[in-house]
Amino acid sequence: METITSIKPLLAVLVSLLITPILVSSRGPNVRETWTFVAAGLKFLLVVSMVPAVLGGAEIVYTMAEVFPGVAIKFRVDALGMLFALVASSLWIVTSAYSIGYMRGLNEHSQTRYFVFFALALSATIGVAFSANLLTLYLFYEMLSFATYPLVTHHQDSEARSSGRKYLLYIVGTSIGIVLPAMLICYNMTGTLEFSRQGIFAGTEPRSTMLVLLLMLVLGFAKVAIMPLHSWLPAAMVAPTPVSALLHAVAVVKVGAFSVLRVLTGIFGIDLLSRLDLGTVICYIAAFTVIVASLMALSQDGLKRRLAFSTIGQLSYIVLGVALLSPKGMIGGMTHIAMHAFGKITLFFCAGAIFVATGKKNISEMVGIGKRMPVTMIAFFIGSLSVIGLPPTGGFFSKWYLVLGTLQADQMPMLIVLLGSSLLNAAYFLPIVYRAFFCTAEESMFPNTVQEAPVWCVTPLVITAVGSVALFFYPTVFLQLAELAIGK
Amino acid sequence: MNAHYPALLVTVPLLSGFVISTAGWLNKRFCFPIAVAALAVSAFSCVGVLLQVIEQGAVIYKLGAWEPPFGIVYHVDHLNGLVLVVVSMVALINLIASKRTVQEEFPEKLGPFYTMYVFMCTGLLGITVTGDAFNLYVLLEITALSGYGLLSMSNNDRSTFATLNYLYMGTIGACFYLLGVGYLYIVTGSLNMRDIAQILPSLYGSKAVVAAFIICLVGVWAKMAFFPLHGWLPNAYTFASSAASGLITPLVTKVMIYVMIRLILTIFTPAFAFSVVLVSKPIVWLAVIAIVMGAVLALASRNLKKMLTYIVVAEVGYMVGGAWLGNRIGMTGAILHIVNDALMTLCVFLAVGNIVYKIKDTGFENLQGLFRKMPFTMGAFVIGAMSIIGVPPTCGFFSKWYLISGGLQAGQYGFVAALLFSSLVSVVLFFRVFEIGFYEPLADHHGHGHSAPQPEPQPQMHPMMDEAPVSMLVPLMVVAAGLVLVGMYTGDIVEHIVRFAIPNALI
Amino acid sequence: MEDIVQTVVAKYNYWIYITLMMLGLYAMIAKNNLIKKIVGMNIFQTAIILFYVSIGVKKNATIPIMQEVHGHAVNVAAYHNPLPHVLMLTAIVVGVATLGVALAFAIRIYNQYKTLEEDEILAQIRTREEQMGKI
Amino acid sequence: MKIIGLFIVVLTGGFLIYAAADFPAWGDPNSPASLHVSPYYLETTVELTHVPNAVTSVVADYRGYDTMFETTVIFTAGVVCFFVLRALGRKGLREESQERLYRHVLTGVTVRVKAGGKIPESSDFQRIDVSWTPPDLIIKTICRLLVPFIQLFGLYVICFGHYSPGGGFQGGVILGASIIVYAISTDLRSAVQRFREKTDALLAATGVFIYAGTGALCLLLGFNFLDYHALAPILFVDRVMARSHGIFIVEVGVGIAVMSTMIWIYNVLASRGHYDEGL
Amino acid sequence: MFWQLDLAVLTLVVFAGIGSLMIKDLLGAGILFGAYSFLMCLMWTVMGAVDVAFTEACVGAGVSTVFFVAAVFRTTRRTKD
Repeated sequence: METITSIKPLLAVLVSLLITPILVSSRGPNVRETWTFVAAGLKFLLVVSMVPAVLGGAEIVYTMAEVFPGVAIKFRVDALGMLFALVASSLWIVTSAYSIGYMRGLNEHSQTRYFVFFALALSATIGVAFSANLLTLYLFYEMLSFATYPLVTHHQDSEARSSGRKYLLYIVGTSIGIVLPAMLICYNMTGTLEFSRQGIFAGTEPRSTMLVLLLMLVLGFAKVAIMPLHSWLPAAMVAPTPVSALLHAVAVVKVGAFSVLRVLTGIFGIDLLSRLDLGTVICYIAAFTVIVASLMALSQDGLKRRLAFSTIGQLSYIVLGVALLSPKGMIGGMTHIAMHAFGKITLFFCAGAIFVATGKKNISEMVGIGKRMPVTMIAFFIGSLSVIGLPPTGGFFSKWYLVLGTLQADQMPMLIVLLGSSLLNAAYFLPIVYRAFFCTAEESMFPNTVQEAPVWCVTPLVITAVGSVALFFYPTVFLQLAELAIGK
Repeated sequence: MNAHYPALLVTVPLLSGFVISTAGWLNKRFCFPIAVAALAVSAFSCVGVLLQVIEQGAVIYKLGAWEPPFGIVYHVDHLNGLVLVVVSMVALINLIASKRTVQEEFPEKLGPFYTMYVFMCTGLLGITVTGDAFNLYVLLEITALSGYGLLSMSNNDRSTFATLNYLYMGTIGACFYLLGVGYLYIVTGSLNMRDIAQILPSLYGSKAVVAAFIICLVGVWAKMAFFPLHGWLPNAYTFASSAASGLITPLVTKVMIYVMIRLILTIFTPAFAFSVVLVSKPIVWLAVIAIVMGAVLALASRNLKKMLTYIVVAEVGYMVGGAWLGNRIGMTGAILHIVNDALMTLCVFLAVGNIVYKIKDTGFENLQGLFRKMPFTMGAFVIGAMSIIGVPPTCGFFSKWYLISGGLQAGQYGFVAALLFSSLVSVVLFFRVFEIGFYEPLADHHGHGHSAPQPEPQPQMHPMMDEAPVSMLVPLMVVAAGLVLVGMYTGDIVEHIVRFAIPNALI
Repeated sequence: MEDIVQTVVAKYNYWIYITLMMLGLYAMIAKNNLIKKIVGMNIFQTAIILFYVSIGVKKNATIPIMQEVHGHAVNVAAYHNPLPHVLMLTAIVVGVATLGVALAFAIRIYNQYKTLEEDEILAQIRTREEQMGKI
Repeated sequence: MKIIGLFIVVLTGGFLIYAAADFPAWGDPNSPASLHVSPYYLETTVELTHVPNAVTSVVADYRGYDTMFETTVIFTAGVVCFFVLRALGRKGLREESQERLYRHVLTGVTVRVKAGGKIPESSDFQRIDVSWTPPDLIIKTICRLLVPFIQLFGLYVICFGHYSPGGGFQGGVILGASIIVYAISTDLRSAVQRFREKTDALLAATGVFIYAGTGALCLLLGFNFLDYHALAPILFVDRVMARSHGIFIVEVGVGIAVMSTMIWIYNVLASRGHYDEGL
Repeated sequence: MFWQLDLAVLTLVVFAGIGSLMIKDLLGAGILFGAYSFLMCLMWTVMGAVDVAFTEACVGAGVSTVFFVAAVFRTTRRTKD
């Protein structure tokens, strides 16, 4: 496999980092948001410009500095990273647009801070996607944690503060308390942290050690919200909806999932995991999370909280898929990063739009809202289809591959889990849509006049909804990337 | 001239001191420029000598051209070359940053202040560069005396009493060191470090040598505020003026750590320190206690500056523990942490200096809304905090990495746990401050902080900013950037400097 | 018995220096009055000086001022060891310097608190802190 | 506190005694301390530095660098005392709150003027200390007579340090003591009139500067710092005498510095930093 | 030098030191400290350290005592221990 040395990855990371001073010093909201768009566009272009090379099977590498013998702060763009980067950078553009509508619509305070830290969070996300070894990944992982803290606690009330504390406790606590020592142990055992397909371990280590390390590294990246380390995510829903949308449906949580993927595929390596039969352990943890999260989602009335719990479940799909260690399953898990992102972000956008237009947060208050906001609710419908995994949405593909994966790895229990949880997904999404549209006039809580959210809010969610439909017909890019990532 | 770097880097500040004190009587305006010039020259020669060391190995300078061990020699190797550069740079930066505050606090006594300032630097640099055990003591006293002077005067009237306690403790420490040197002298008959090191191995059995080692250590610990002897530090540093604490907090403890490492590595060889005297395990445990205690006491304090001083106590624990792990990695971590900790302490204390300059008081209740008020200062403060917490790519992370892996290698899991614990605690500590700074309404900063009523979040774009003057901001920014840069170049520093600072005997 | 006496006598200075040093140390730790502490500090320092000077002594030797004219070899054993004396000149100077500074602090503290007793000063500080808290 | 102190002291003392067991016997001419380095000084002091008093030569030449810093320590102490205690500017005057006494010389009537009150300008009122005692003729005269001789002795000690005990430091202290005696016997004001604070401070700085400057001069002449050989061409003497003279120059510097610093510290301490009323 | 004399002086020194710490009057403490220093310098002369003794005579017995007296004069003689 040829490797190209290029500074592009670094630029892709830095572009949103470098505009922060401009954002701080920019006069007036319009200038500021123009710059945000410029950065987002540039970032997206930079990422896209690397796609052909990656599809061509090449890797783009850039080393900044060697900090420890054998470990450098280093970027490597491979298929998996590219997949994730594509999703994040493309959705950032949409979200920026949506943020404008949302923040202005609600006339939020200190919007500059909001946009600045949003940009920071994005560069951290791309950094994670492109990092070539565990240290670099950890670096950007931490950066992301600290950059999102001000966003989570944006509202500055006591609730925001308490959930902010919870957020830090879980995310930073685990990363310093669990990941760092695990990383150190790995380094002292092997002398490297570089991701590589066959893993960094000699394979002679005792199974117990490996198991402990694996658990430390999988649970330590608490952003993936595997139970029992999940409860920061619902708490973080106090953040403004765009934050929840991009960060807690795409960037942050997916960074967690991505890190776990890296650990499984890059640090331990599929061969070692299957030889020591460690995948199953992760499978069962993930499966447990999937079921429990879906059940808990059923009982939530707050729309965003329900979405949050659904996210927790969906994330574990990704982990589960990869932990199946069967090619199809891994493809499913990886593509699910993209598919779920589009679906879930749509849903969050809708939730935000509803909040902007009507100020309603709870599902029980949304009876008949479909008549009031048809576009939004149709988008919501599509989004939920995608999350459930039904055609004609991208979600179908990932689910399909996951199912195939379970068969390939003949893990019947996992198959049952998948199907069961899909039913649960349907059970907690479709009623909302149903009651939004089909309810008698007296049940309806809204006047029968169409009154959508501001256009800045609606367009993005239409775009993402269309996107997740489009992914059903043109999933090729992501599929190819995933196949490359597992080395076929 | 570059043959004379070792002499210049000490004597130029020394000479400038007399000129400054004269200028203080004739024309106060000249004090500051002279000090800056002197320290700049000194810093320049520090860098020069470090480069020489990197090129051609240790540099030896015979003062008065007397052959060692009869005369006093300066012996610059990789270890103190590195420390020299750090010390001179930190001193220079803080000098420039603190111009304003000094002029406001001591308008009448600029001359004496800057005289003591440069003498302080002279002493620290001298301690670092000298190769003679007794010469080190004299310089220790110069540092101590000028330090007392600097610390004792500030707007806070508790400073003098705190400093007097420091004086007692410091004198005990220095005297113990002197006594230890005496013990060494009585058994070896020499005062030159390397000469002693050559004579000692035949005497490792002698009780006197062991006693000398222990006594010297205790003395140095008293000076660096290591756990049982740390009582003087927090008050003395908290109540001092920003200019003084900005110079002394980063440097004095670190230079003392350097002296301890020098004792271990050069005067008494590692073989003696780690094998003959079996104290390394207890000392590491002391370090663990120091770290935990520092962290806990920091949690308890409701004043930003005081909190930071307790963190300093904990950091001392890091370095002592790392040095006493008895393996190469731990020692590397300790030496690296001397550099990093000096820088990050400077960073946070400069930030605190700016805050004090604007808000006269660092009690938590007065920090409300600081991020709106002075975003750049707080930005730099955040970077410093990240470094103390140990978040990459700031330099604090990398030395912590070495320390922890040293602990793992030595099997000192208590030490590892303590390091992780203190990192977590510092997350709590700093985010408590950030929360107050971020999320609370601006209190009126005149008089003591009342709990102001919650105003509505103001939607305007640019809230009122009241940032410290540029002359204080720029150095702060430089240091903050330096934290990241040093972190990035950790690899090179270890590869080209620290590696050679540790004798190969230590594996 | 005899040899014990011998050792005691042979190192009498060393025992005395330890006694004095401990005296000073105890005063610095346990005394409550600042000036008493300072006295203790100086006793502590002079004890160490005594120790050094004792190092330099040689039996039936004279003060280190040369009498021979040049040329002849110097009979080293005839003169006390000058090096400890030199070191101790420095130490004495340091001692008096520290003393001056310490006394200056003491006076300044007295100006602030009108007392030199440590406990009284601490009590005053505590009361001030409480008033601060109240306001 | 006492218990802790006792405990620590006993612990340390025991440790030291335990360690002292391995010392060479007191006064043993063959102890390592007397055999390793010091013989070199005794042997070479005359031929290399032309100074019979080994202590002086070692202080000012072999280990002259230490002594330079030793002098700096004293100077620093002076600066610190001044910095800490001296009342200057508004802050200082606020601290100053004691009243002043004026005595009518002829009648002996004493006028008490509160701080900031108007001062009697007529010449037969003279300022006196709060703790004023009637002038004692004997003490006054004796001290008047003594002071010059003390100073003479001080100068002798400085200059004759090469051949006899003493040197710059002791001489300096004696010189300083002479002024202090004068200040005690009369009062601080008249002493300060004869020896101004500014002169004092400047002299102190100059004294140490002479020492360090000599070293720097050697460096500028292309030799090592404090290598008095360098001075040979300037002083028109051979290298050995150059060392001897170098030592002398340095000793003078030390003398000046120590003298003025001692006076400085005394004045500041005795007048609580106000420079008006002493002991 | 007879070691008996040496011992005698040493013992005196110890007593002077203890006295200066015990006496309940700071001025007295200062004076006694002067005496202590003077005995010390006597002892050093006995040991042949003339320069050190000389210095101690000037500094310890002389200037230090004056400093003590000045300080005590400017503060207070009262002490509880």
